[in-house]
Amino acid sequence: MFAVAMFAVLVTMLLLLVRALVGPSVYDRILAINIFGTKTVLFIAVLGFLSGRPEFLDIALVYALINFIGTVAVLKFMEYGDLGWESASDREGDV
Amino acid sequence: MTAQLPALQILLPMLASALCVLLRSPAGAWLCFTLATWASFAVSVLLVLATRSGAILSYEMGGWEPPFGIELRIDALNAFVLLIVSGMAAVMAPFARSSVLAEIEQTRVYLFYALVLLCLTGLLGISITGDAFNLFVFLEISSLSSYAIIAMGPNRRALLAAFQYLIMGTVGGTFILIGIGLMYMLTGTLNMADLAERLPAMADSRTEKAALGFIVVGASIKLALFPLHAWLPNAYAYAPSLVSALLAATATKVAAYVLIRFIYTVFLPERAFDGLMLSELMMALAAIAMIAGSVVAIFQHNVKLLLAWSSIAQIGYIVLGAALVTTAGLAATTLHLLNHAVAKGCLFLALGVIVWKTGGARLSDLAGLGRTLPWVGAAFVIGALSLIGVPFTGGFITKWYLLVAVAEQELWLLAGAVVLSSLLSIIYMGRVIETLYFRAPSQGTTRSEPVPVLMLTSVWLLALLNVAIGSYSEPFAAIARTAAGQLLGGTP
Amino acid sequence: MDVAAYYLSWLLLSAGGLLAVIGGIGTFRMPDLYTRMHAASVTDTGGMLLIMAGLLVQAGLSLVSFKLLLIVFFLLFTSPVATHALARAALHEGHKPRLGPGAGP
Amino acid sequence: MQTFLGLYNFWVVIVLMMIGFYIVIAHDNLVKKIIGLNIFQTAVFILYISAGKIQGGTAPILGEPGAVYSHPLPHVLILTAIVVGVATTALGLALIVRIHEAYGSNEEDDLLVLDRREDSP
Amino acid sequence: MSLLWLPFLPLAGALLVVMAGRLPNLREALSLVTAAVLAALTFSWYPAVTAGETPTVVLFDFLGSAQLAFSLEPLGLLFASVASGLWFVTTLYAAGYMRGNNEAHQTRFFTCFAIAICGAMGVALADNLLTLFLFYELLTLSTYPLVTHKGNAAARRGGRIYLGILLGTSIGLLLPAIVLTWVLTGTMRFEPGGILDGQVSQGMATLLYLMFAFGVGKAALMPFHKWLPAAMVAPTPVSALLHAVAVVKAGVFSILKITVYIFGLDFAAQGDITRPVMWVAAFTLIAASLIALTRDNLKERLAYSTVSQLAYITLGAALATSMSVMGGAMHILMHAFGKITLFFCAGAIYTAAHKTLVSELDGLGRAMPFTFGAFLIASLSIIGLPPLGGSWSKWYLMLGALDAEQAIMMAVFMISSLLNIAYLLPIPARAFLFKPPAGSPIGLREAPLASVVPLCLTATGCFCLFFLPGPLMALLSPWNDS
Amino acid sequence: MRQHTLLRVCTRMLVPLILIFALYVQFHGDYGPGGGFQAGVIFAAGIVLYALVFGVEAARRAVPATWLRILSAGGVLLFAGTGVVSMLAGHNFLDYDALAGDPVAGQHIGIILVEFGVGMTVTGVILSFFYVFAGRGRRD
Amino acid sequence: MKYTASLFANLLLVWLLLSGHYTVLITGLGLLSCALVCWLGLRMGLVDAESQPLRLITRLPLYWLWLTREMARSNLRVVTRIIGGPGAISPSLVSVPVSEKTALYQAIYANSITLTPGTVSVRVQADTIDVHALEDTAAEDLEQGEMHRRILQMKRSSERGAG
Ligand code: NA
Ligand code: NA
Repeated sequence: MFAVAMFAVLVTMLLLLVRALVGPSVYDRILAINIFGTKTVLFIAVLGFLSGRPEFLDIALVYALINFIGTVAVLKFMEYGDLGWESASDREGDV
Repeated sequence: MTAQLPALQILLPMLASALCVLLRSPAGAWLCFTLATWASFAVSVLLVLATRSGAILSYEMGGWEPPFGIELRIDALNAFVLLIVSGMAAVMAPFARSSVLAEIEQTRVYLFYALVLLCLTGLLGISITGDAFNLFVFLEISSLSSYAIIAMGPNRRALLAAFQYLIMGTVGGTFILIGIGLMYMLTGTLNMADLAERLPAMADSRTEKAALGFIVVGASIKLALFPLHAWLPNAYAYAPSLVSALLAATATKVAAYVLIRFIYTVFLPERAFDGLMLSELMMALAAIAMIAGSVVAIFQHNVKLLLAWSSIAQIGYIVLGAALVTTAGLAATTLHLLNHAVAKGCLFLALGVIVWKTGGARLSDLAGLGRTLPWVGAAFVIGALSLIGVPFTGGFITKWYLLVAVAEQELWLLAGAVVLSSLLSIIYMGRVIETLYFRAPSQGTTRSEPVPVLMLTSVWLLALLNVAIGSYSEPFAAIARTAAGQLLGGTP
Repeated sequence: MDVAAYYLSWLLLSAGGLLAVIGGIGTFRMPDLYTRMHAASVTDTGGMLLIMAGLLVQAGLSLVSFKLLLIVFFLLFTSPVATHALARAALHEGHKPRLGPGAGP
Repeated sequence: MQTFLGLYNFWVVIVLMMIGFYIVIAHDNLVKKIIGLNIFQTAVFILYISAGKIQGGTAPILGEPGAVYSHPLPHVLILTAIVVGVATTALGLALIVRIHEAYGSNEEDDLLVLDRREDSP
Repeated sequence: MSLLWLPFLPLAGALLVVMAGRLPNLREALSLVTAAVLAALTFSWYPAVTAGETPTVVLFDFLGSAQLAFSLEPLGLLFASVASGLWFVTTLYAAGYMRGNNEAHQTRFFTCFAIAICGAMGVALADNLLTLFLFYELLTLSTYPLVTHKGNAAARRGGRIYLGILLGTSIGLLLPAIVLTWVLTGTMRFEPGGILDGQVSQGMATLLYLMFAFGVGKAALMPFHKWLPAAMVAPTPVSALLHAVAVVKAGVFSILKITVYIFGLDFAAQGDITRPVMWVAAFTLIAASLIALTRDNLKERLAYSTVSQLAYITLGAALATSMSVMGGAMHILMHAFGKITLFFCAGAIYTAAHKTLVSELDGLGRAMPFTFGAFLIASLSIIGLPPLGGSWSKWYLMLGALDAEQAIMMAVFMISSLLNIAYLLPIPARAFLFKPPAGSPIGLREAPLASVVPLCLTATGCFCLFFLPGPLMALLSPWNDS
Repeated sequence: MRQHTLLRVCTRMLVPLILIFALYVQFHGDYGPGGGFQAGVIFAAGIVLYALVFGVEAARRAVPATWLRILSAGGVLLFAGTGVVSMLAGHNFLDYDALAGDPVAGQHIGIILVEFGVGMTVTGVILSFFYVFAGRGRRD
Repeated sequence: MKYTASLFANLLLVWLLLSGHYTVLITGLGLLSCALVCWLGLRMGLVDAESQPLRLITRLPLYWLWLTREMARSNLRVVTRIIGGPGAISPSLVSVPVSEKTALYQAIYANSITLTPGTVSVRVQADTIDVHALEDTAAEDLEQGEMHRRILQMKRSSERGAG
């Protein structure tokens, strides 16, 4: 049962990996890697169940967290060229 | 408390490193550094006294499984390396005071000391641990902190040098990690004594050979054995003076220790040297290193670079003795660990004073300083004589033992290489000494203050140590013989 | 009950896996970045929710199910933000979407 | 199945190592060197993972009260090795940032040219 | 008194000199007192050694089972006596010379001088090869600052050649030879009868002998002789030290000692062990003499003369007979007195007339009769004419050649003596017989008393040695077959 | 990214949860895989997220760099100090039996202290690095 | 103070649910941890009505239920489009008006849009949200404002509860 789900997740991850390699734009790659990350979270969770070690859920959660922060950091870096930049009020009126 | 000495050996610098960060004031950090190195030197002296007659100390860290649950295991060789590392640091502590203030930005001094102490922690840890993986961890601790402290060098080239070192060092470390992993796959253990017991029973000798190969290559990179030496000259030349001296005196010694420990204690010499031509290969590389390093040194204009290249040649001596697989050879290598540390330390410290005075280490910066800084010049000469291997200096002692070891095996070509390398060292050191004494001082800006007494103290301690060992080496030689006997006797 | 739970979770996991794979395929079928986001979001919402629901059914009422819920909550919270941030950055950098019916390749 | 996995891992390790090493050697760009280094290290992590697989031994998480803290060994090794790798990468990147500040370039060739120019006058 | 005083008294003297650095008079006085005491101490061992005793002191284990140890045997006592006795005379001379020429760094000069004597005494008393090597190197290093004393480009170049050749040969050949001996025999001690006999093949022994002979660069066998003329840049007292008192004598003494106590005369005489060195020495003997003929610079001519005279001693060792060894040992003494006199004269000439070339000396003899008189006596001694000391040593050397049935070597000695005449005698001849060139300054006089007295003393010494061979023979009785 | 409404709102809600999760991992280290190291990473990650969205300056105001220094050094001191205490009690380094009369309780306290030390150090070091990195582009 | 207490309570709840070890030591550490995080949250300025929407929390489940149904529907729609191929899609970029200016509600709205496959919010402005839709129909659905209406309703009811 879990094996099917795991297999499906793995196939998805593989597809996303190919997309990440193919691109073509940087954003395609970031998108693919971000989704790849969330699939990894699923994978770890299912793997934990499969191997009877639900403690893996903690790891999954951590991974999800890191994945999110990583994506944000990359986007920020892409947009502003560094991570420390604070206020963009003069650049874009979002609110 | 004596039972706790092994743990204290690593803990002292580690705690001091943390304290440095907390104290933050340059003076406080220096004091912390000094006290920690002295204390850890005292500890290593006690350890040497405890192990020199052939006893082996074992210390199990309580309640922890590997890799944190480490066995610290000290025999004559370990204790000797510990003595070298902590002793060098202790001697250099007085020197550090002014040198670091002159070369490191005020606000980062505390960080610098903390990193140096961390590096020492790593080096001492490598030398004391009985666990292969733990050795890797300490290796990386020392490497990472040394990349950082090298990068703190005054010239921007320090950055690139540190980066190149980082790349090479990481590759080397990773090789060692692979080797350890392969051994673990074979035996399921990481304890070196256990490994030594279990490896011979393994049918899969190919994996074992691969593990040996990876570890030897990895350690050779860390050791800067020719032709894997490319990172060393710049790293030593552009680092802050204290770092050049300390690393030249200790880091390569510890890397050599790693090589010897794995070959002799873990893989056991009769198996390690069986089939791969390892011994012959090491001898050949050592011989090339001795000669090529010296030849390149002759053409250097930056004295730090010159000394760094000379280190590559000296590493050749160290490896040569280890490759002979005889008691005499190993004893020579063990002694040379000490003698090269003392000689190079002395030279780099003397140079450090000159850098402090003139701001540079090019030959032209040294012109005429033998007259204006007579004490520094004299110490430099003593260090140089030791490097050449003149009697009554430590260098002579090792050259003697090495030549005897090589001659016993009737390896005349290698003996020739040792002698030739010595002769070449006369040329490159002679150049520097001539510049020191017979060249008119350049018109560059120099500091007007007199050289701080603390700096001179360090320099002269090492200079006198050179002469002392050269005049009476028997206690150290006895330890070296014990260590060699233990390595060859198969007592893991 | 146990049998029911077993089949339910089997169904949920399979459906979730199917959705995930379809979403993955979608990232190849769709013509540009923005439309690929829609496809990817299938794996991130439907696929994720169904698989997690399948696991939840397995776990029953326990600490584990709470942790699973925490993960679901977290993913539902962050993945739209990340996707939005990505789209916003792409548009801001002048990455033009293809518009109009059948905007195929 | 296990030997197959083991073999597969072995080849992946070799290929990854080659690729990583090639990038380290062949590229002038310092960032790419760091990336190559990471690939190189990843190969080792895979090796360790397969080591764990071959051993099949993952120790129990919660042991007897007397031995509370017991790790599945290979995992801790991998984790430690990864930490070391991350630390190395972080330090490498920090160095690159500072090199860029000091030289205005990340290409090793440029840096060497700049150094040589400094030597010549 | 312990034997240890001999090598370490000069070291103590060096320390005293350093401490008295600010007070020149006290400094020189200390130097002289130390030298006198050392000479007296050395002579005081004469009765014991002549009686056949070999006093020995072991300092400590130096390298494993190898010891830092001293012992006094006849050859060593002879060399020690020469070195300590001439140190006194040279110090006397140097005090005048250094002040007269306003040389800089006088304290350094006297300090290094004392350390060099320590080295020489160590070599003389070495109980084993290792001890010999240690002090041999000490001697090299302590004389380097003396050679480069002037600090100018020429001195630097001279120093470079000096150190390069001496360190190069000792580390490159002597040390490996010692190591080889140690590995092959398990001992390094100087033993009567040698230690190699029965332990090594003749081929290996031949190689070893070559390594020792060339490794002792201070013996200046060609082609490792260049350092000696190069060191001529140094002040005259230094030249005296190099050529007469310590340095070159330490070299040939080492060869003698190694031949006698490491190889053993019986073993060395077998087969072709010493043959290659013999030929090299013979070649050096003739070639150096020929070169000396062509040199106009007085000190350079004397330097090549030294190279040639050293080859006498080396040849004596290589002939490996009792007679030749005795001749060689005696020549250490005879040549020392002769050559030191010649250099003192050269220094006196420089101090008084600022002349350095042979061709400039015409007619100077009348202004400086004592100096040139001494020069003549010393030249005759070196040539080997009775009634001067040099005749004894040459006589025994020739007997040795005869003993070894080496007629060619006999011829070499004779030819060389003729060449000696050709390059040495013209100097006093020009000074006394030629007319001074027109326009030369009037009122030239002898150099200061501190210079002239020592050279007269040593010249007298050359003379006395001829009439007092008895004690010498007694000392060298182990080799006195006749 | 202050003007990034979504990120801002999301982050404000998430950060406290991340931090408490980190502390949960920290103090449950002996019951599952993890402990100090992971906790340190997660804690740092929470603050990094805050810094990414609200700027490093804001993060520096909330968590000054001085704290990080104290955190990383204090962590080492705590880690090693715990070991030293056990040494002073006559046991081997890091032998927790010494820390309480009952060995099990001793081990428990020992592990918590040591893991907390590790967590502190990891947080401190990671954040220091982040501050240095993130602050650099703008300073020069 | 109200919000701090709320945050503390929330954190403690999370802790207790995660922990599973209810000893004095661990729970005590939990209390300390919650206090520490609250304090940090205050320093970071994270504790206010926006991050602790006390009333809203009670109304959310109902909205989530509706949203889940919407997600299911849109998932199916996108899946058919993926299977049907790119020929069947008609991407469009529309501006959806927002009458609510509070960041929190804008965020809920924008996130809801993104969570339903077929629509992605690409920009949030003062009174509009730019949306990229996979199909015209999805865009039209959105423009009809059902989602907006429900969010407003949720907000109003929570405000009533407050007042
Ligand atoms: Na190193
Ligand atoms: Na010679």
